[in-house]
Amino acid sequence: MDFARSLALVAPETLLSVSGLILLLVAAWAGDKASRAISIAAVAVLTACAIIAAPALWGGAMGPQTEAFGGQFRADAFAAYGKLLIYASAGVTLMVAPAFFDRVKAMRAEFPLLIMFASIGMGMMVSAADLLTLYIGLELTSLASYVLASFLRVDERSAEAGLKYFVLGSLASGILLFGMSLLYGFTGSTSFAAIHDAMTGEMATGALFGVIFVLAGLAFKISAAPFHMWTPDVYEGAPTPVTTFFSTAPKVAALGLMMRVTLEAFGNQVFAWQQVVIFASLLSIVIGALGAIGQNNIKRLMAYSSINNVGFILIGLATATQAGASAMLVYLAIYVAMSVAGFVVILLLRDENGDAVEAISDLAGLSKTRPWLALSLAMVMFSLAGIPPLFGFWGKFVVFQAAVQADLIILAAIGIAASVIGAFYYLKVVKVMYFDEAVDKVKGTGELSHTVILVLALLVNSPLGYLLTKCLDTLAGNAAAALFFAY
Amino acid sequence: MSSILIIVFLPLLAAIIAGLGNKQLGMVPAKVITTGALFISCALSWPIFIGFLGGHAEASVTPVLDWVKSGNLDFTWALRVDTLTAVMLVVITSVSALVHLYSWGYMSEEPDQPRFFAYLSLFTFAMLMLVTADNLVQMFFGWEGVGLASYLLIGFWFKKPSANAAAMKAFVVNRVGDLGFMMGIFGTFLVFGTVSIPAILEAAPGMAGSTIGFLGGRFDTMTVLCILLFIGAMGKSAQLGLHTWLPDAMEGPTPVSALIHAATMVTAGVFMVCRLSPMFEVSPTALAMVTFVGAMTCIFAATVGTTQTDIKRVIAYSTCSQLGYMFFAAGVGAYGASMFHLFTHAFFKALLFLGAGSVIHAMHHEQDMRYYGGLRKSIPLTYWAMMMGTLAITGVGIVDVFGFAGFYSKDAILEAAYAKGTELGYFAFFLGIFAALLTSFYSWRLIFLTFFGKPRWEQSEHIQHAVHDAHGHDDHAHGHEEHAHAHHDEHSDGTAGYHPHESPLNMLIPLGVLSVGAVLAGSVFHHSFVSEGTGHFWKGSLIFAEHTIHAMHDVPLWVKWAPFAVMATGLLIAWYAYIKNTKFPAAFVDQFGFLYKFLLNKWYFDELYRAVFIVPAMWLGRVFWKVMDQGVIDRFGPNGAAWVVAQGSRAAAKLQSGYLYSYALVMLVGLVGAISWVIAQ
Amino acid sequence: MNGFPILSLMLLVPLVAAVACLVVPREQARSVALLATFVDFALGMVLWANYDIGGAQWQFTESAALFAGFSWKLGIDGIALMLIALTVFLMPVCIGASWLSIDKRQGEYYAAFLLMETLMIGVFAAQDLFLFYIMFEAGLIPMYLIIGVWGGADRIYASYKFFLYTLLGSVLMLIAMFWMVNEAGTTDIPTLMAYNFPAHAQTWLWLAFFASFAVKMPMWPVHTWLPDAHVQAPTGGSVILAGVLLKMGGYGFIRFSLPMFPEASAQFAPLIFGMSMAAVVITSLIALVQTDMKKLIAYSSVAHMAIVTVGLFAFNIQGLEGSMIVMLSHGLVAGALFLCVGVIYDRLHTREIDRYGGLSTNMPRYAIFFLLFTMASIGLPGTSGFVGEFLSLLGIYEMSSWVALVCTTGIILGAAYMLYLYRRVAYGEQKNADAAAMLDLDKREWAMMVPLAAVVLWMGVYPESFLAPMRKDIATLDARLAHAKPHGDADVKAGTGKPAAEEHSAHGGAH
Amino acid sequence: MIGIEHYLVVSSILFVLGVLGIFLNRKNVIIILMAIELILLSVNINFVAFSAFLGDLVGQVFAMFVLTVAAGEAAIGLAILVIYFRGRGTIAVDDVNRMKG
Amino acid sequence: MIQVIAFYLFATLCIFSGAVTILARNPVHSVLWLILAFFNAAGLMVLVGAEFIAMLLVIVYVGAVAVLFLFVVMMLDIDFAELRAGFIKNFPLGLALALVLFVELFIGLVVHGAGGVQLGKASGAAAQAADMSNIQAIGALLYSKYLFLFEAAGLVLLVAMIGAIVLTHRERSGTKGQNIAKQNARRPQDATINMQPETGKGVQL
Repeated sequence: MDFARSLALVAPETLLSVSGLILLLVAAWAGDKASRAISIAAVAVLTACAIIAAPALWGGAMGPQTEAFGGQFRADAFAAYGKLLIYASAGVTLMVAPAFFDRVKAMRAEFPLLIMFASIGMGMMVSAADLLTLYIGLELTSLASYVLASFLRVDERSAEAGLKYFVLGSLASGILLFGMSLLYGFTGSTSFAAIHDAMTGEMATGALFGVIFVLAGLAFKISAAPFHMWTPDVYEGAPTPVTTFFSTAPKVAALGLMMRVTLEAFGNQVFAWQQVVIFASLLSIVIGALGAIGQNNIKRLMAYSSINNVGFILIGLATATQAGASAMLVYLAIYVAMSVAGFVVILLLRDENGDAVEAISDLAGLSKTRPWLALSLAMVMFSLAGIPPLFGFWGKFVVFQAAVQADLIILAAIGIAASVIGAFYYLKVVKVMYFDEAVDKVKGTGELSHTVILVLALLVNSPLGYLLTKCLDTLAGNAAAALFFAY
Repeated sequence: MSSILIIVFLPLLAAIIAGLGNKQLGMVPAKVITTGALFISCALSWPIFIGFLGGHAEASVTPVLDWVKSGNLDFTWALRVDTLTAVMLVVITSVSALVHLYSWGYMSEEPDQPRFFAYLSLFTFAMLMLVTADNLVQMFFGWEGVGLASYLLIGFWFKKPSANAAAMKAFVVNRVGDLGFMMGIFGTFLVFGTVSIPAILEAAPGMAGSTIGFLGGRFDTMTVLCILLFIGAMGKSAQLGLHTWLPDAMEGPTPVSALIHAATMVTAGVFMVCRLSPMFEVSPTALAMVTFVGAMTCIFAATVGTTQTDIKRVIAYSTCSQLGYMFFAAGVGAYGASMFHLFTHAFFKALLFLGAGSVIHAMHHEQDMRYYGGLRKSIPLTYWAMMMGTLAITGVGIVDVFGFAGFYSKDAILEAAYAKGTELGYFAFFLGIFAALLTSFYSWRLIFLTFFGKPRWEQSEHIQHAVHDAHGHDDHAHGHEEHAHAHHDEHSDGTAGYHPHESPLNMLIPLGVLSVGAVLAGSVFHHSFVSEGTGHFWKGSLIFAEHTIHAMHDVPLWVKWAPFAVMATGLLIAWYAYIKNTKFPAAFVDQFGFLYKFLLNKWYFDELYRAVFIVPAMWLGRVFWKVMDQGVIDRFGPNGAAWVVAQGSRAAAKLQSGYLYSYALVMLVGLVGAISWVIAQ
Repeated sequence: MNGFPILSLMLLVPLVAAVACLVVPREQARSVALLATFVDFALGMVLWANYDIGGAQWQFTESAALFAGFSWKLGIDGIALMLIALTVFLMPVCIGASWLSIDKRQGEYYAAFLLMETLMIGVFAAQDLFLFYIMFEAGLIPMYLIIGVWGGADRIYASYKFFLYTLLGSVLMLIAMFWMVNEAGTTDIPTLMAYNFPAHAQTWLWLAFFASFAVKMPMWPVHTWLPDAHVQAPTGGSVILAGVLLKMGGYGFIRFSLPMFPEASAQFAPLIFGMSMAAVVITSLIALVQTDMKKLIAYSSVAHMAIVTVGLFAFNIQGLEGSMIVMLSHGLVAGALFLCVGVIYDRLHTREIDRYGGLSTNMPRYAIFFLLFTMASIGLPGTSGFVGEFLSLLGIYEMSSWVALVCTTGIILGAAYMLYLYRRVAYGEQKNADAAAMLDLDKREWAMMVPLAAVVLWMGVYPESFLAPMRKDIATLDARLAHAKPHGDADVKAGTGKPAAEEHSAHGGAH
Repeated sequence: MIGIEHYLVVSSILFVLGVLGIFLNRKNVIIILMAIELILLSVNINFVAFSAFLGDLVGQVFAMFVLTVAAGEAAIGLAILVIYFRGRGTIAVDDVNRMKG
Repeated sequence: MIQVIAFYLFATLCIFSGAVTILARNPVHSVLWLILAFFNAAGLMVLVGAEFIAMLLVIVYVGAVAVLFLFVVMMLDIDFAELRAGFIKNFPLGLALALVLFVELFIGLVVHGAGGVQLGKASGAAAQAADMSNIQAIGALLYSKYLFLFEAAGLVLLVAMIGAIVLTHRERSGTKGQNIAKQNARRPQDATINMQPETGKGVQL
């Protein structure tokens, strides 16, 4: 039965929804006291969902049997790849959040629920095969994100972050929607497959506009320049666990979505968007790097870093090849690991009152007072800068390799040269920690969960990460193949 | 022929032991080891030489070790012994051994003697490696090795800034010559495919008339190679242009001057030209250059020598001048004469230097001849030794009867130059004659100023120091009155109360031995070196043209007598100016102030080089550093990039104004930009 | 030794020791480091002893398909063997140089050094293009930290300059590598060395590699990071920087640029010559006016490296072998000179030349070693410096007498600035009381100086030991380059009426 | 009958007005929220018009979803606005720049 | 003809009220103008036969969203006197960009190409059947083909609800609540205490 198969394909989303609703009841019943328990349950659910989603990735699921609900939803290897990353990121967020919110006495039972619902939305995003699915998934994620950004409602910065995120996000949604309406009108369908087919040959200007509007809207979600402006403020203002979340899961989802849209729906009109993507990519790399240099707030720095990294990922998209897609996916996975490690370290940076230490200047001499923490952050920084032998290099490696294979040599050369500017600010953090005189501000100690996550993430970032390359290569290859299957 | 191994490496071994043992070893053992080693080498060298003298020894090569094999370039450490080498062997080992011995006395007050003796032995080793070289690279090794030893020995008194400067100057100026030598080796390898000297010499005649690309032009192959190699010889042998280091090298201890800067090292260039004579023979142009440079050096140094007041510098310029003789002898094809002069010169010039050293020793390290005078009686043995040397260098002798060493060799050179019959030959001949006049003048001037006349010691600071030091000690014993009396004495006889003493025996023995050499070396050996039929002596180790010898015999009589005549003239002038009418030099200077100054300042070569090379080099260095490296490369490179990035960063921060509407505006700009772009497409 | 992964072991030993250094108490870190470097040195000697000279081109090969996109592929030829030997030889010296002078964060310091060692050996042993790149780039991190944490007053500027300069230089190389791998379909360096890339592509591939190696070398005018880095780095850092890191540039040329892009190499040889000539003259003149000892030696390094580049692009065996020897020699000599500076820096804590003077009086043994290394730097025959310079310059003469002439002026200028340095430091009056009171070398310093001196002399007197392992590889390279070899300007044209045999020999000499 | 282009013009104008509204106004965030509603309205007009002219109901379904989401969005937006106002006592756009650079 | 007049009326009013919405100084006025814009838009939708959506627009927007806006505007109690309309620094740039955007949209969507706008071809699968009313057709589509998304839309609303509550709900710890059981259980002896203070010490309450 077709409906039953559809249901099976959306099993992770169903499971998340149902357990989300149940946990919502629990939360309503037990109140905020149960928030830790709910978080743990949510992590368990996410794990279960990951387990459900994983076979599709390992099996390289693709083609018609992965389509649910008449082609609106696609649970193929690509979606599974995205979902695994999303669930992992969400799980990490849930594991590090309670400690943070407890310290500021703002832990709410709704937090894990919002994360769960956002995960559903993100799952829909990476599985979207229809503009409608795309939109609902995106908005589900966005609405939850707006709330999460301002979750620390007593903190003015958090509220401001939420407000900015909301206003600009809504504008982006509007642009996206306008583009989708144009696409609908000028191609006659909302299905990616139909849009793809309708876009053969000479394309109507309206549809072209639709493509651009949609890309612009999505560029906002992945914080690619020039639609990146919200990122530094939101990253800085949002509570750190939420920033951790923002820099990982929604980024994966939005990029997955962008790949779906560009490579599936607009796959026939690569030329129409390729140059725009190239431009956004280079602009992101440069703006991200330049913006980061002047920063003294480490979260803001990470925001610019994420812009910078998105630029590199977009190089993979600009190739419009399967190899490029695969490279993007590999990069994404590594980026998630780097981000997680980075933000966990940031979470561990606390003064004697337990308040967060966010100023980079306060990290001076950290290598003397907290050598292992400093080493961890240094590893993350070098990894983000893409300096071998740290694993961050591999992300850039595959992306640039794909670009060269696709004959985008100039793009690759400019991009890689610009990465040197990026190295500058990562080095600055290392310099402050290692070269400057100690100020001895950082005092806090971390919970076991943080340590475990940090160690795991660092292991991935370390040269040992290269042992994962084969596995990543296979999986990303499966995912990318699924993306390119139908067309 | 394994004795050659001992001859060459024993000094090295001694140098290492004395040098590394240094103070632990103690002074006497170090001296004994080095001096002993040299005497052994010397003792082993003479039989070899005598063997060649007898005509029964054959050239041989003793391989020691592989050195470099690179593609078709292949050279080894090997010791070649032939006549030419044998001549050099005896010169080097004999003079070196005597200088070692002499240094026992001369350096006796020096606390750092092991180091000195180690350097001396090291030098000897390097020099021996040079003359036994079987390939150009080993020759270069020795070449540079003697340079190093020279550097170390000139700078032996390393606390003296002037000594350090002189040492460095010697090395660097020599390096200029080495540049030519190295380029010559490169070119030789390129042309012949080997650096083995016998192979090159064999192939050299075949290259006549061929051309080679060099610095963008095309030139005669052998001319290019020979001139390059000759530049090396010019450096080492202090020929005009690259001579400036030699007078300064007198900062070193006097035995060093005797050994290195008179008898051996500086003659390496002559040796090299003779060694490579088959190459030079192919290139008349190069030979002409050798002749010209030699003749010019000869006259230049002689003129400068007439005005110098430092006893060692006079002898140094004299050396320079004599080297000029040797070169133009080689240039006119009389390699045998050249070598012969080298041989005799080694004896008499070493003698002169060691004699000068003895004088200096006696005069408490005063080197200015103006403060000497009347030393004949104080140090008679030294006086006689110096006399022998002067007789030798000025070439006193009667044709076909007897002469001192220089007589035979210098006459041979001048005759050869004349006999060459070319314009350049005559040019060299006349310059040589004139230089001989000057040689005679300044040599006798030295003798007269030093040993004759009245003592003029009182003006010498060195002597005053010596006296005061002595009186400082005396004061305790005899009180003030004695002191005043001493001062009274000074004014009466010009001695300042100083009493020079004859040098110790270990200094006098070398003087004696060398005196014998200075007297007899010419008359005993000239048959072997420069007579008809001596081809079997040289055995092809250099080009020995019989026709040149014949031509030398056939020169007009006046040519044969001219040297003697000019010698006598020079003697007379010197006698007149420094014995008879001591006012004359001052009057002459007043009359010809410009000429005097020009000569006193050594033709202004040092000033010229300073202005042309040293000052611009320093200036350029500063400009390249401050202006180019820091002002241009760094400023527009890394620092410029950093500035641009910083500006960009500031702009990016400014863009991120924090206002919602500007964020929205930027988004709109992006959107409109993208749409405009696709519309434009 | 067949099958035993000795290269991997050589990489592993310092790596493990690096981790150990971070963990053990700080006082023991240096002992751990010293032990590890000695073990690696021993392994290196085993490697050399078992290297089959004239045998297979690539020996001790290992291959493990551990990664996607590239593989763990190690192997050495004679060229790599020599450079590895240099590395393992210098490492204990570096540790020794740091023994007392590093008094803060010892654990991290020695860990950084050991990490450097792993990476340096890795660079020379890598047979996979990307493995090479990873090792090549990774060296930036520990060196950045070494300069930045343990360096002098202006260390931060220097460390940044070092890092970003070299990073910018090498990223373009990565793009070129991608293209090559894409084109040739393999990341295997030996295969790529025999691959004939299209001539038009070679041009920009060569330029991309050149950007990296020229900075690393460093060649004029991209050398300005070096004086700063050297001056600020601690002694051990300077030694390893001059001793090994600079050699990576030369190694890159000889391993990649020349065999992989022969046509482009020939095409760009004039560029190399121009830059090298400029380097020899300009940096030598700059060295002449320096007042900081390390800066002087750093500038001299630039000049020496220029001799390497001209030798490499001489397209003949002498040039190539000469360049290799210059690299080895410079590694020893520059390292030793920095050590000499370090010895007195440790005592007086200044690098100002004027603060010293007359050291021969109170430090005679030191003066002897300093003199020896100065002379080796000048290229005095009998020392390692001569053999290399001689061969390189001889090689380049065949290509261009102009280049040979200009570069040979380096022997004059080199003598000038080095002797000027020596004169100001070791000779003259003891004008500074504190400098005059410095003690002569102690046992530890002896132990560092003597081996260096011994090898310098050994290489000068009997370079065959070092040339023999490389001979076959150089010959292979020479053969590979033969078809692209440009014409030299110093060709001999026979004169008239000469015997045929002579003519033949003349041509033999010219080619 | 009125052609599709008329509807497109209307929706375009509304869209541009909405966008203008976002950065025209610097005193009151609520107006910005309303501007966003205008944008969504223009989108809805587009969808409905296209739906009618294509003879395909998906556009209207889409418009319905847009309405739904817009309602949720308005709720969240206003909630954020409220807590922002609580914290800062102002909703002037000019004041929303604590974080910048 | 009447259609055309109606279209132009609705369109003009819609655009005009949209413009006034963003230009009005008083937010209350803005909301009211926004409501007018929605009404007119609904009218436009009715004109093309989408009466259900038009109705929804009025009910949902005017009934819920606009009222919510009004409510918040009132609740925030903003001093309207301060809210002078001011133009931002780079207003001209913004205006110019908006104009450019419009012109581009106009050219791209309307003018471009000869002979009217070329729309895509719908598959026809979701065409409105002739015998079905608009509302029926939409309902059928929504509950069959778009069921999954419909449910997901429900989640969106749920999240919006949770979010709004999480953000704005306050535990009023300062206020006193009534506990009837506690009041009933109160006994006199709990309410009064006999302190018997010493002289000069006073009572501590």
